Amino acid sequence: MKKKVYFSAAFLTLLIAAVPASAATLGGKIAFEGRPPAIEKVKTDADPKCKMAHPDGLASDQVIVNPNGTLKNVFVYVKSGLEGKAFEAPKEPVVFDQKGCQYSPKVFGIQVNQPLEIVNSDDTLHNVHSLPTQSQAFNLGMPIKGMKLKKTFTKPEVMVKIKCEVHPWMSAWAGVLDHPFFGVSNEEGQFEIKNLPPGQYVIEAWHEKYGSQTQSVTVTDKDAETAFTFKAA
Amino acid sequence: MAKPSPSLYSISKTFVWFALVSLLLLGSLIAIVLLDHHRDWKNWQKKFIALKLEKTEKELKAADEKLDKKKIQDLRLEIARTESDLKAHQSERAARRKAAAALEPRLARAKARAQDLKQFQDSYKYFFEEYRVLGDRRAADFEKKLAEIAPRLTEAKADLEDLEKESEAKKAALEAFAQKEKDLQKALDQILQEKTRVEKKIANVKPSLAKDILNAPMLDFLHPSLQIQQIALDGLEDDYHFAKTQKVDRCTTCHLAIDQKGFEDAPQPFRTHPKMDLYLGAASPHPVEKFGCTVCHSGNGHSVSFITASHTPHDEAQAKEWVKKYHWREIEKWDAKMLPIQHVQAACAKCHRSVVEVPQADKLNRGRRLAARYGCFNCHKISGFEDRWKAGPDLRRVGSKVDREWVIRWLQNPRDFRSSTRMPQIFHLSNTQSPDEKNRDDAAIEAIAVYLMKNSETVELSVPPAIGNAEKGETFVKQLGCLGCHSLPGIKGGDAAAELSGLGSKVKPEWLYAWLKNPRHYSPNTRMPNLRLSDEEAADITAYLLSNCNDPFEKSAAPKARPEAVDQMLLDSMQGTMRHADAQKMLAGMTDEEKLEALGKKSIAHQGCFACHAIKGFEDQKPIGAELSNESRKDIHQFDFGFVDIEHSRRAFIAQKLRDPRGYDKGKVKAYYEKLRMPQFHLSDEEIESLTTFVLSLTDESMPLEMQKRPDLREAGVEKGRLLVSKLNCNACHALDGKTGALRALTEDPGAAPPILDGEGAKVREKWLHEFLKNPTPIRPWLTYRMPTFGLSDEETKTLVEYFAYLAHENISYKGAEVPETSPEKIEAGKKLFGQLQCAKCHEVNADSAAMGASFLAPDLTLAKKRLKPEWVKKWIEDPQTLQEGTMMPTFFADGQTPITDVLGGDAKEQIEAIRDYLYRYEAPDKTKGETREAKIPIANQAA
Amino acid sequence: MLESFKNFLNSVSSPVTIFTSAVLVFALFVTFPRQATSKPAGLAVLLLVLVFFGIGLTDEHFRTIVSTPDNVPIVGLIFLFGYFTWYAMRKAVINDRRIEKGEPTVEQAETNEKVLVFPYLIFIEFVVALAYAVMLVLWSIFLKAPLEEPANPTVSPNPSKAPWYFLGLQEMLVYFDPWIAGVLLPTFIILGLCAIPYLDRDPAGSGYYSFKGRKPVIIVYLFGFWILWILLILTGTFLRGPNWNFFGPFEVWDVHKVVPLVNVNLSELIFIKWLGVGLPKLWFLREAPGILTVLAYLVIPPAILAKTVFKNVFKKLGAVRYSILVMLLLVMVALPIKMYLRWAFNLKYLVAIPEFFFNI
Amino acid sequence: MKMNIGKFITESQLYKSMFRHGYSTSERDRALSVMTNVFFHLHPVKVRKSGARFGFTWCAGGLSFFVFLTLVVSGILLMFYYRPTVEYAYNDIMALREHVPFGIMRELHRWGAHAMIITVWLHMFRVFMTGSYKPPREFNWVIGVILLVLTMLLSFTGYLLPWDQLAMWAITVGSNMARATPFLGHEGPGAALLSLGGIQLVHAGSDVRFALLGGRFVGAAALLRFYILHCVAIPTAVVVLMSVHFWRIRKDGGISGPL
Repeated sequence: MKKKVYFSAAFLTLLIAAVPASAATLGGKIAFEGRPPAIEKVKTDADPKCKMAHPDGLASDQVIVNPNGTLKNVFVYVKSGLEGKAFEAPKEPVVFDQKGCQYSPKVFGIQVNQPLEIVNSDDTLHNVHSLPTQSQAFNLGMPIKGMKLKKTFTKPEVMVKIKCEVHPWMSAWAGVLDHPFFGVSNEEGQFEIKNLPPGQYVIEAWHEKYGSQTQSVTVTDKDAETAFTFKAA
Repeated sequence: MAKPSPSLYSISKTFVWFALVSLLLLGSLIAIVLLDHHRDWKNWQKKFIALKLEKTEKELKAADEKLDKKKIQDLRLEIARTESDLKAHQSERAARRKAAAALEPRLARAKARAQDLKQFQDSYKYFFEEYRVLGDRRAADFEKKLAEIAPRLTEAKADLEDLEKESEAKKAALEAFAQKEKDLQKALDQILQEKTRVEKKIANVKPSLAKDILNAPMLDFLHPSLQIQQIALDGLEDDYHFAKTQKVDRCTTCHLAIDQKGFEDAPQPFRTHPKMDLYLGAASPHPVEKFGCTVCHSGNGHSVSFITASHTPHDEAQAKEWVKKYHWREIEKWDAKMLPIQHVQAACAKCHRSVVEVPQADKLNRGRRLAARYGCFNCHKISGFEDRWKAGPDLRRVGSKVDREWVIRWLQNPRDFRSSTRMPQIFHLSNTQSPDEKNRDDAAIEAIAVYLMKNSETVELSVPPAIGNAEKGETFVKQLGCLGCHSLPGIKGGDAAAELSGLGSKVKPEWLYAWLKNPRHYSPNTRMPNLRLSDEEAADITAYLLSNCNDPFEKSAAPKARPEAVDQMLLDSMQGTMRHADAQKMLAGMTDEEKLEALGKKSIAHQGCFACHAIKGFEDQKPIGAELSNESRKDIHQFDFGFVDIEHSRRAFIAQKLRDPRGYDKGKVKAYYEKLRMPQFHLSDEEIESLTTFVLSLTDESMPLEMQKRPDLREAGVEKGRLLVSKLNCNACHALDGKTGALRALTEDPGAAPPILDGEGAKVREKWLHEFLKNPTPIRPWLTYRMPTFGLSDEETKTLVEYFAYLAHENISYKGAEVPETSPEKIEAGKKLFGQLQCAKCHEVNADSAAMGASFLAPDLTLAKKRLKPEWVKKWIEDPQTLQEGTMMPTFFADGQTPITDVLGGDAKEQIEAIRDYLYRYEAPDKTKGETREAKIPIANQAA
Repeated sequence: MLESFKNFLNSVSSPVTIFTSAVLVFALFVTFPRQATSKPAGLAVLLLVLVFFGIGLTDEHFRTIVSTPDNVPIVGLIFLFGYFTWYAMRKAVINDRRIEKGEPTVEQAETNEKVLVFPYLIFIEFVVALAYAVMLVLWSIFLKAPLEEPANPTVSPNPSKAPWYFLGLQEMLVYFDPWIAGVLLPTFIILGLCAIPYLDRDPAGSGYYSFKGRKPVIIVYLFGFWILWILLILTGTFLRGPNWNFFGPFEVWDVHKVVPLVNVNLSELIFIKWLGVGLPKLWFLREAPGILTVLAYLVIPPAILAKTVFKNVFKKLGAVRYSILVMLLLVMVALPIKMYLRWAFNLKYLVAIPEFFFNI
Repeated sequence: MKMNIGKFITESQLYKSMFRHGYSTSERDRALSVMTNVFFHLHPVKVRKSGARFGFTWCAGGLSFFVFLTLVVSGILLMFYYRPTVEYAYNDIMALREHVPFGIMRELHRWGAHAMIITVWLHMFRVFMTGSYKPPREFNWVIGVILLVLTMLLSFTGYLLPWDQLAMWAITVGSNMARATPFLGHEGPGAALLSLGGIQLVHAGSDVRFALLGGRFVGAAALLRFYILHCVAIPTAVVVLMSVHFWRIRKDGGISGPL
């Protein structure tokens, strides 16, 4: 057992050695042009617990345009340029919560074989049904508040839909990748891809409603900025 | 001494001639040897060796790169050090070696002594036994000898053992010195193992002088490295017409890597066979040692040359390429030509008989489906396909449906009315283009219309109770499931049944209404099921469907039959059976209408309409098409290519026949009734290819029984069911047996789609299924699609029940609803779990849940006890995904763990059983009566 | 130009034209042996045949038939026998001239000289044998022996042909029933060949080439060999296609070719066409004219000939041998007679008694 | 030195026992060459000058014999590979075509057979044209005719052996004629007359064609019969008749010539 640890540590060292010491952060902004769509309210009547959590109705989280005119929940990742390199899956899980009858995060990235910790923080029956085409699908019923389950994806796939069969409005998207170079735009419309080794890359930005866009970028050992713009339909 | 004989010619000149012809002969003999030695396949093998070498060298490089160089270096140093150590102890080693050697003679002597004594003992034993039986007195002597020798032998053996032990000890002492070196060497070998293996492989493959010599002319009988490869197939035979010989395939002589992985990208002939898990692989259902090559690909397996192997190019371009590369030419005098790759699936049917669909043979299956769709089986007898249904509608009551004018317009060219129709064009084709023939066609068309109308029964039709609402009708059509089989203009649906276009220009509202209400009322054998429409629904749909008209068609001319054409045709047809004058007399006595009816009968018989349509008066007629049961082996000379300039091969003939069925009449002088009759189906190229594959699969070639895929009882039941399923078109709605339901694909919300039926046999009770199929009742009330009533016979229902059961590897039992035995505690626990897991959230259908959308509703659990099998319910609760991939039912017991630890000790298995047991006693609360769930569970009285 | 030439050849060729023109050529050859065996004439004929083959080989169909492996020997045979006939005749003509002049023939001039077999004969034999072996080996190298599909009793190739050396007999089947063409005629050929030394008893011309002194004998032999044997083989091989229909040398063998079969029997000709009455019911009445004709053919000409043209022959051979000779000759001539009757009157059988398989 | 070795060899007992005489141009040696050689001894020591000329004989007879020998040798080699059964015959021939070393023997044999027919015809043609059938050679001519027929039968029987369509149907066509043999063939004139108590004696199962084929059609029995006829019966007859033929040439005065 100890030996194994030793070896994998050595392997990791090797890996790190293989990646040039100089690595940059690729940051950027997701701009949104045009009129943001009207915010839809979803009916939560069927589940009293959900209705209780959102007495005024729940806003659809499909499109969220930030106050500063940027788009939230855009998944940005390195699409190509990393071929032939292998990256160890991190041990620490991505936490995927169900709170207030909504998934959180709505959009997230995860590495292949990285654990996904699914949490139910509501006192109602929730359900996490993943719909990947490459990996094994799972469909979990989570009736108890606070219960946690762990799952992984075994093959890269952008994007995997996750939905709830009990609450039709609930859906989330996971970008499954075999490398750690991805980010999701936040409330400021900012995203960040860290520790990107210098090289030529194709970067793709994906949004649930507005589709995807790609860009070629060259990364040196200095931090770089890039930007995507999505237009209202 | 006689006078010298005269000379005839100069001898020395003859020497020149002699020398010349001798040299020529020598030259030609050398030519023979060289030509004999030069074989195409050797060149291919050499090329393959080069390829393999290149590949293996890459492998070597990879193996070399993987090696831990440092470690090897260390080990080598260590070995050298040990060796020098050993040297230091030379004298001691020598002493020990000497000691060990000194023992050897003693050991040999002891061994010899023991062996000798044993010999004597055996001999004494024999004589003693022999003499004792014979009663010879010498028996006593030998008994004595035996007794004497026994202790001596024991002693000798003991001596030997002692000596052996001593010797082993000495040797071990000697070897102890070298042990360390040996261990090190072993370790080194271990590291180098992979590299050594690859190096050995290279040495095997690599050309060498020795190999060149062994491959040289006249020496290559010894042990040549280039050799013909062959697969002798024990079970398979070549049919030499009334004589059979074992099949031998030498294809692998050139296709050297056909069953080796790793040559997927190699150029031909070295490429690996695709789909190795299906073909050739040892674990595949068709291992190469058992099936070889030509049983599927056909061609000449004995051959080792490109041309005589009868390679067949798949298109013109490849043919040209081959001519260039290999001087390819078609061998005329060889019938079993290789199947061109696009039709290779035709061979599957040789063994996979009596199955509706051959697994993975998509093109062949598609060909078969198309053959059923276009009614090929109706006109052509094909053994194995006799039980197919008529492709066209019943015309015995057609007078109630359409009028004479419509039939005339329709027969002109059915595609003018509906471009997607399956009805082929019968008249006005390429071989009836002269004015006279056109007149005859028109006459035949009207005559058929007259015949059909005159010979039609009338059906009682009822008028819709109210004028329907077309808009509502459209919704119904979309929601009830009509689209599973029918398409409509602008609305994509299934294509198993007619596209519902132009009905306004075709049928009367009363007929359509009656038809929708009960199709069997009009046509007892129709495949159209009864959707149990209410009067209002039927009226609405009627209104909707009739709103679509085909104006150009309605306005188009309906040519009248010319009397002279009618007369001429009747005369022609009567000529075969009566004299001309009699025929004329008979004709003179007929009215025009009678003439038309008579001609109609003749025309229907001639064109064979009755094969696809039920027509009064033709109940026992034999269909007109040629039998195709052995079409793939029909003698090529029996195909009449006429003046059509195409390749003279079966596949070309069949494809051309399908493309232009009357085309082979081109340029021929034929009387009207002698002409080719196969109608024009207007097939696409892709359809033609599939159908050609299908026709090429028709053979009466008998394969050995053990090679054939012979269905057992269950598989036969499944096949029977598959045929019925394809007839009823269950797959139009349901996903089942590897097919996705067409309607499911059209439905956005999977919850609103017709259910998946995979595993249905394991899921539902046979008794329930039987009743349900006979008389469907809604299970999922939120679904708008309606399971129709097919009006199945008991036999058909049984076929389907067995089909589902066998498909799910279930046994058949028509027992009713058995309730699993259990204890009240367990039911109580189940009830608790039922609440905690919030099952009712989906499974209890009420207004609130319905509001969330259909996909979040689940079947009514009160039906479960009658419907479901208890074992299945357990498995289902445990892990729904494995039973039905993609189901919306989540698992609550992920990885076999329960989220609820305080019930039944947190044992998932027990909990699941408890829920199941509870379900079998569950009845939903009737909220209208103010019932609560708790009140509805009569635990006490049921558990007892 | 070439096409129209080929079409012309196709249109004029028919069994009758080919047979008749061959007979004419043959007549010319034996009437004017001196001219025919001159070198220019020989070269001209050779050139003509070569040109024909040269043109023919440009035609795909002709090429296919000629280059069918088993047909190649027949092509060789045309040249070989053509040459040797010419050569033998040439030698005969030279000898004839010498005899006319009163000189001994070439062979006679050397008749008393004897040479040693070793080396003179042996060497010739060896050189020729070696050359022959070379020829065989080259032939084997350049021409693959044919191998068609495995034998299949249920599918007969169209046309089905006998080996080429029997195709003369198969061609005769067009004109005679098998019992004559396949049994009677071959038997007569063999017997006739065996009988030659006993019928041709003239000691002149033994051991040397000559023509003049043996004219009738040689003409009969050459006629039988060239016209009734080789020509029929050539027709059967190259000009008979599917259903044994006749095809021109450059005509594609179409399986579907249909030619009218309107042959009639002599009895039908006489009773229906000429007399205008129905066929008699009894076979011997019906066939009486035919039987009488055949009998007359076999009896009357020998008698007349014995008195006229063959007077000397009759005297020399005696009655028995004379009858045999005439019988053989009559049977031989019966073939061309029947051929011409067929071509001229569409005559099928002179005697037709299908009840006994007895048709002539 | 070199000469000595030559001499040493030619004067050794071993050499002399085999060759007996020298190889010189002397009359005696040349005569001995023929007389002491069993093969050459077919010939007399001396022949008529005119008869020795190629232009006279065309060597057609000699070549017929030579090609016969070639056929015997190649035929024996082929017999090692060929099995006369319907299961194997075709495969064996295909093996000769595809992979058997020196499968060209089959070509040699087939073309040799065709060549033999042509040479034999040529031989007969030459003999006729030189009037060589005339006394005293009448009977040898008759033997020659028989040999010619046998040659064609040899070729005909061999034609079936590849057991392909060409073979089977050529033999079918050829043997069908036997059906019409008068009296002996079931479709021959007169066959109907041969009956005993109203029972047909000559029918498809008893006529001469049946005897030839061993069946009603060309099948396994025919293949075997033709094989044996081809490889044993007819060659034996040919060899016997050939011996007579050659012997009579000598006895009738050698190669013919003017009297």
